[in-house]
Amino acid sequence: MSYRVVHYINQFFANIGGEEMAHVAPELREGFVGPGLAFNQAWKGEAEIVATIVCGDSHFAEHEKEAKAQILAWVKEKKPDLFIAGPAFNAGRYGYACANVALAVKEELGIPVLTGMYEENPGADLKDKILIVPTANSAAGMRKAAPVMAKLALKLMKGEKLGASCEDGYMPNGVRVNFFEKERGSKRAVDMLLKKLADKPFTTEYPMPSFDRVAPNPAVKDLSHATVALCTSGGIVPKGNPDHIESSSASHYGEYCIKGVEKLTAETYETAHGGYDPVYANDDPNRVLPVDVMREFEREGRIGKLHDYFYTTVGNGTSVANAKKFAAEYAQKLLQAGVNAVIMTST
Amino acid sequence: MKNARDFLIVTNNPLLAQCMGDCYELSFFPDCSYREILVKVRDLVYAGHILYTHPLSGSVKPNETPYKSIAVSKAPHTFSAEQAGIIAECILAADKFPPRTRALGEAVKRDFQLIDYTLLAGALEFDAAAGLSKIKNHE
Amino acid sequence: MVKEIERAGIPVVHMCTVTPISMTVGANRIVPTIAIPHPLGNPALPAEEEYALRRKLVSRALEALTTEVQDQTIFEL
Amino acid sequence: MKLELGFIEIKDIQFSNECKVENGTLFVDAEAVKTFVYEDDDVKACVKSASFDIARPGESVRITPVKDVIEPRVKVEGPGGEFPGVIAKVDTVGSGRTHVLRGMAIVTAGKIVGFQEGIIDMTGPGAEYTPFSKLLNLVMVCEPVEGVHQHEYEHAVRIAGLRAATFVGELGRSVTPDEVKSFETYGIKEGIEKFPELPRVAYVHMLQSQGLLHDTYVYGVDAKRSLTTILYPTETMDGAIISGNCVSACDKNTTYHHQNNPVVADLFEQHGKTLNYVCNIITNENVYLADKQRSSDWSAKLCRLLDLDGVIVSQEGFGNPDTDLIMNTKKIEQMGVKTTIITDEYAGQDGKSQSLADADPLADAVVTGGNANEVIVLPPMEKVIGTLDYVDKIAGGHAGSLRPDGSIEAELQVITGATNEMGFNRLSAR
Repeated sequence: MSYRVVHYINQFFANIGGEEMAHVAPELREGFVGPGLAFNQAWKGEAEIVATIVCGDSHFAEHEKEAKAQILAWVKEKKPDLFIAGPAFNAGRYGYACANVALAVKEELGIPVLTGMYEENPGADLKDKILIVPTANSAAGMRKAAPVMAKLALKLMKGEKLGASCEDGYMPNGVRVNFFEKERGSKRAVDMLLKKLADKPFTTEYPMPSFDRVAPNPAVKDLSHATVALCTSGGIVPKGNPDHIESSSASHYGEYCIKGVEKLTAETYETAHGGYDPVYANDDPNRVLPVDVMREFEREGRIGKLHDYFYTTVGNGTSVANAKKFAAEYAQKLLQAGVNAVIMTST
Repeated sequence: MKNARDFLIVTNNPLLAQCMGDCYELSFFPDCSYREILVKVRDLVYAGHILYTHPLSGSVKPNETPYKSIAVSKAPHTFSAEQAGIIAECILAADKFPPRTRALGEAVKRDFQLIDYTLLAGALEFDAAAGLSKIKNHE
Repeated sequence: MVKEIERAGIPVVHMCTVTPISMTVGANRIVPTIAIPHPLGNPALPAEEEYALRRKLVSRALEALTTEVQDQTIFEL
Repeated sequence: MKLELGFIEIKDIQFSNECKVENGTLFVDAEAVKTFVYEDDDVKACVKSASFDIARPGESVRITPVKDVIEPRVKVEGPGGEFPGVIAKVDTVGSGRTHVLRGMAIVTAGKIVGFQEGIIDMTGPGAEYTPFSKLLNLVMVCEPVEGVHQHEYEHAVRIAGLRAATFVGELGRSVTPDEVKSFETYGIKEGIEKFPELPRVAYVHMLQSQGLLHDTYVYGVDAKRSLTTILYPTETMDGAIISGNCVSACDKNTTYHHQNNPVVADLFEQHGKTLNYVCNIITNENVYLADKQRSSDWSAKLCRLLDLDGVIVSQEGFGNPDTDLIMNTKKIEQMGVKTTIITDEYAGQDGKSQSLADADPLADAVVTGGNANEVIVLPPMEKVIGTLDYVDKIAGGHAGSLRPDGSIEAELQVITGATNEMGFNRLSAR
């Protein structure tokens, strides 16, 4: 008995037509269609596409909810061992559809899923949630992509343990998996250094996390007794920028008292930010730092109090390290001042 | 130079408390867990105390040893975001190790206490052996 | 920056136009806003309507602050 | 400085009533080794017993808890002797000729503290992860004299292992090596004149130096008491650095790792071809934060002073050494010197956690020795050298990790050398 697979493709790969036919609604066909042949051939009878779902890219984008529901119903009915989508190469909406349909199948039906696309395809944003095989940026890459996807698909259907991303050919998904390299580590290090010295491309084995995560704090229980502070990376400062916060490469942050200030006006405040058109913020600084609305909420008792100080930085020029440092510093001030919650606005 | 007068040792290690207690100022929390000591130190760093020793001293894993001792400054100075980052990363690193509920024998506990104590003593240039002989004489 | 505030133990909501950036910087409560040069306003609207829009956005931010979240959450208007 | 290594291939070890190396077989009289080991006063005072056993590749044997692994060698020409400043006098090593008994090691095992670490399996899945399963191991299991302080005992066992290695190494003195290789680096000016076109590369070798059971010695000096300094690579190859580290079995550098430092070997492989191997910079991993700052400042300063183009940085141990690694890397990069670093990962059993306790975007070229938290099941072995008493307490072993059938479910952490941060192994992760 061979494994059962349902395949998802768009109107183009189903030979219905290009952009002009992208509006077609989802349709279920028996057996394989178009690129499905390549998978069937690679599986050599071990697995087989039992049905193909075709959907226009625009249709999916515009009617995502309905399309997804229809597709899920079909997949459920077919009881496949695997759901495979694409590959979508560099087609943005197709990639988006492949990734999102696959995610829905995985989460709602608990069926293993796999898709493939070019690394810069927006659909690849979901690579931490579903397995995505990187492909070339055009359909010419099918010949290379099909065997990789087919092999990985079989592994998933057989329930075998996943190898490292570079072994099994999927995009790194944030899960570190051990494997044995061909060369020992020191040799790899020497080779990598030589490439780096020669300004040739090299691939780090462990990309540094560009950011870490902090778990969310519990919600504010009683806003009507809470002190809420405003902070912004939109560079709002008192008119004339008294602390000379630079519009780029900011080396410090601003701390300004707004006690008794009902709203920010063009006469009293402006933006020091150099990274966006300042006209709108200068005309009405509340568009970046909503002091006016907060005062109203304060009067209404929706919040206990608007904190007497706001903190400001310019988003674009501040280095990540500095931004982190500034925020860590003023977070302490906020904490000591008994602030219960913060609204941070960014441009 | 290391200024011993400025050291405040935050610890849950009874052996360290015995050996170093009369030479340094201690915040001794015998009932705190490893992680709770890290959190206490984090709060001190937030309050501006200087972190003198690395919170993940030793390569004994956070879910192996129950003991942790860290030296900070007695008095708060200015808040350092860099140090806040170090202690925050340490708590994250410690949280990676699943907690193990197991009873440690007295001898093993004593060994963990000794390791923690000697690591900190070494960092503060305190004569670890002298500290030990002190309690030995006492016994 | 939001992360440092969160780290200090204060719940924070990030009001930001480009939500993927907000996700990347590690914000947990996110309210999408109008446009980069005027996140909390729309100069095309009459003043009163613009104010009402801002009120709605900030109100949503307050709701986000009073909502328990487990993971990064976007609070659409 | 030029060093010749003469490799004598050891193909078997046999207990015998005489001691010699003949046709690739080491014949050894355990009593004679023991007598030599016990000629040291500290060993006499602290080590109650030392017993010997042999573990061969492929045998159903588990060695645990492992303290150190040492390659037997003997200095046959030139200044100095084995383990200068510890066993031999403190003369500078790294030149002349040294004979190496290749393919074997002395392994010291036995309890040091109650949570002692380190497993070497000679066969099965665990054997794939430790380089020492491929060696013929002469294992010395030690027991402490009652009441001896752990730090005194650790010192005594360290010395006992080095003495045993010295004794066995001596047996290779007059044996004709199967292979002779020479290694040479040059003075600064000499090197530039010789290889004017080649990038100048050094090795920043981080040494574990946190304290009891976490120490490394250079010419007998405790590394935590030393400022960052420079060695000829051949000094490292010639026994100048020894391990006093018993913690974090998977990523501690044993004395064998230092003697056979893979970064040194692979840089020599390219020396004069694609790069000019200038020197080793040794720096420590202290607990005191100001020490970390000073040591990493000095690493960066020396890189600049030596006009280097690139360095490889290797690490040892878990946790706060990540901070040293990142400080070194960041500061060296900021000096305009390119870096590649070798580390390992603690990404959690599910591989989803952040791997290092510190990070910086300047560390953009990383080689990893794998995720030490990955869980492995080690099947039972027919014979255990040492004791399983401590297995459920060693790093990564979780409660109940020793199963009734003698198999062990644990993290890779428990295996000696599994995720070595000098890049000794092929194990990696993505």
